[in-house]
Amino acid sequence: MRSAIVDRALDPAGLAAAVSAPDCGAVLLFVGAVRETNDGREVSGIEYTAYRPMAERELADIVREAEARFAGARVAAEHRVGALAVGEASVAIAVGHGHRGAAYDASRYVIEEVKRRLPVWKRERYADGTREWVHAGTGAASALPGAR
Amino acid sequence: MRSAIVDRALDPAGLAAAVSAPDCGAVLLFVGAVRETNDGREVSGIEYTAYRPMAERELADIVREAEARFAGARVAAEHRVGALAVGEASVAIAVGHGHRGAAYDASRYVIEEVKRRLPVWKRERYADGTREWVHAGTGAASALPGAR
Amino acid sequence: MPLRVLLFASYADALGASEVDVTLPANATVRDVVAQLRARGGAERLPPAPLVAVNQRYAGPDTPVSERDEVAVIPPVAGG
Amino acid sequence: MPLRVLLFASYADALGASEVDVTLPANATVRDVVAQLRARGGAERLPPAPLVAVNQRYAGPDTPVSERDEVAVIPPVAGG
Repeated sequence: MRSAIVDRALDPAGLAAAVSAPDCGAVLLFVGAVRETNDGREVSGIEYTAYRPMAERELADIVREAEARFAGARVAAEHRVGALAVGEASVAIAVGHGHRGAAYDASRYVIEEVKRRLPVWKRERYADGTREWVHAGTGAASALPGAR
Repeated sequence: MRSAIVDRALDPAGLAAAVSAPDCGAVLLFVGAVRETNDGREVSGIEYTAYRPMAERELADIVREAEARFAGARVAAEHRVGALAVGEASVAIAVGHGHRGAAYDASRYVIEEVKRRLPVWKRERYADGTREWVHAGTGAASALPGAR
Repeated sequence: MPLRVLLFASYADALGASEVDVTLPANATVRDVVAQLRARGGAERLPPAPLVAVNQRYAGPDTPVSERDEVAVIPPVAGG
Repeated sequence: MPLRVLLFASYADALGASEVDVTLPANATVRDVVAQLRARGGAERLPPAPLVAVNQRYAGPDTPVSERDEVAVIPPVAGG
């Protein structure tokens, strides 16, 4: 397993190489990138911030959970923080597995858990010069991950 | 859309680039590669053959179907034929979409349809010098794709 | 009528050729092509109802075939 | 007892600081931390029960906190 919160450009190909192996029939690489529009507004960039030590531990936990749930999976994930331009990658998740079904399931597990509980926030900058924190859900406490 | 049956090394990064765009929040890349063992036997390589004109049309159909089923998806897929060594990529599928759910579903659709109906066959070479055609299923006609 | 039938992979091995010529009755169908093939040496290694493509599309047993059609018998596929 | 509470993103904007110091009773819990925060200016922009992490793990309202703990109030996350 490999995971990191980084403040440089992500290296999806390096992550994919890290999970490849001779017993590995399937490699799945997910890359999430900054979109040019959100809710109809033209986005010029996104600033990601994190509660970094917790985010690093949480991402490592998520990757370890995926490897435990999907036996044989090799998982590597990185999330970027800082100022990103449109088209730049914010998150990359690579999964290697002998069988494609487990590769898809493990990859999906990681991205859904990242969205649910990684303490990372983003502030969008718009073409009109304004900027705003983006809340994935409604912001209601009920939508948040429960205490463990 | 982009699809091809090729007899050279695949270019997964090129496929991923082909489906990326500023309105594209998620890019998913699936790469299938030759495994070193199958059913407990040590594999030294695989020779892929195809009914090539039909395989080219069928892969193009699958890619177009994925783009139609998952509106907004951009899909690119390549399947390699010829003699492949362990670890070499036999199939690569890239999907770009504004939303990750559709990207995963479209990618899965393409690989499952490739496995179900692409007229491609593989003969494994084993460490002991023998070689054998590999049938994904039982070889029973009932397991094959129905006429359309 | 005469028809050339394409064979691949394990089916080509079974019949010892990647193409075989068969002779069909008028108004023949895919079923007739399979029956002709099954009368040949080695055909016992084919399933009773192998998959067939006509003009590069999967075709059911009642699909008509003419001598202008490209007909292929398709072993269980194993791509990916 | 005194406790420094970490704030992030929109919550830091709401309270005008990325860290605030609160004073808690003995045997305090996460619930007490939230109550102290909600008494401050700008806290009307926090939800009634914001998510809290104690020592970098999500923690329920009954989780005990001591002055040696690292306590953070976590806005709705938006990673990925």
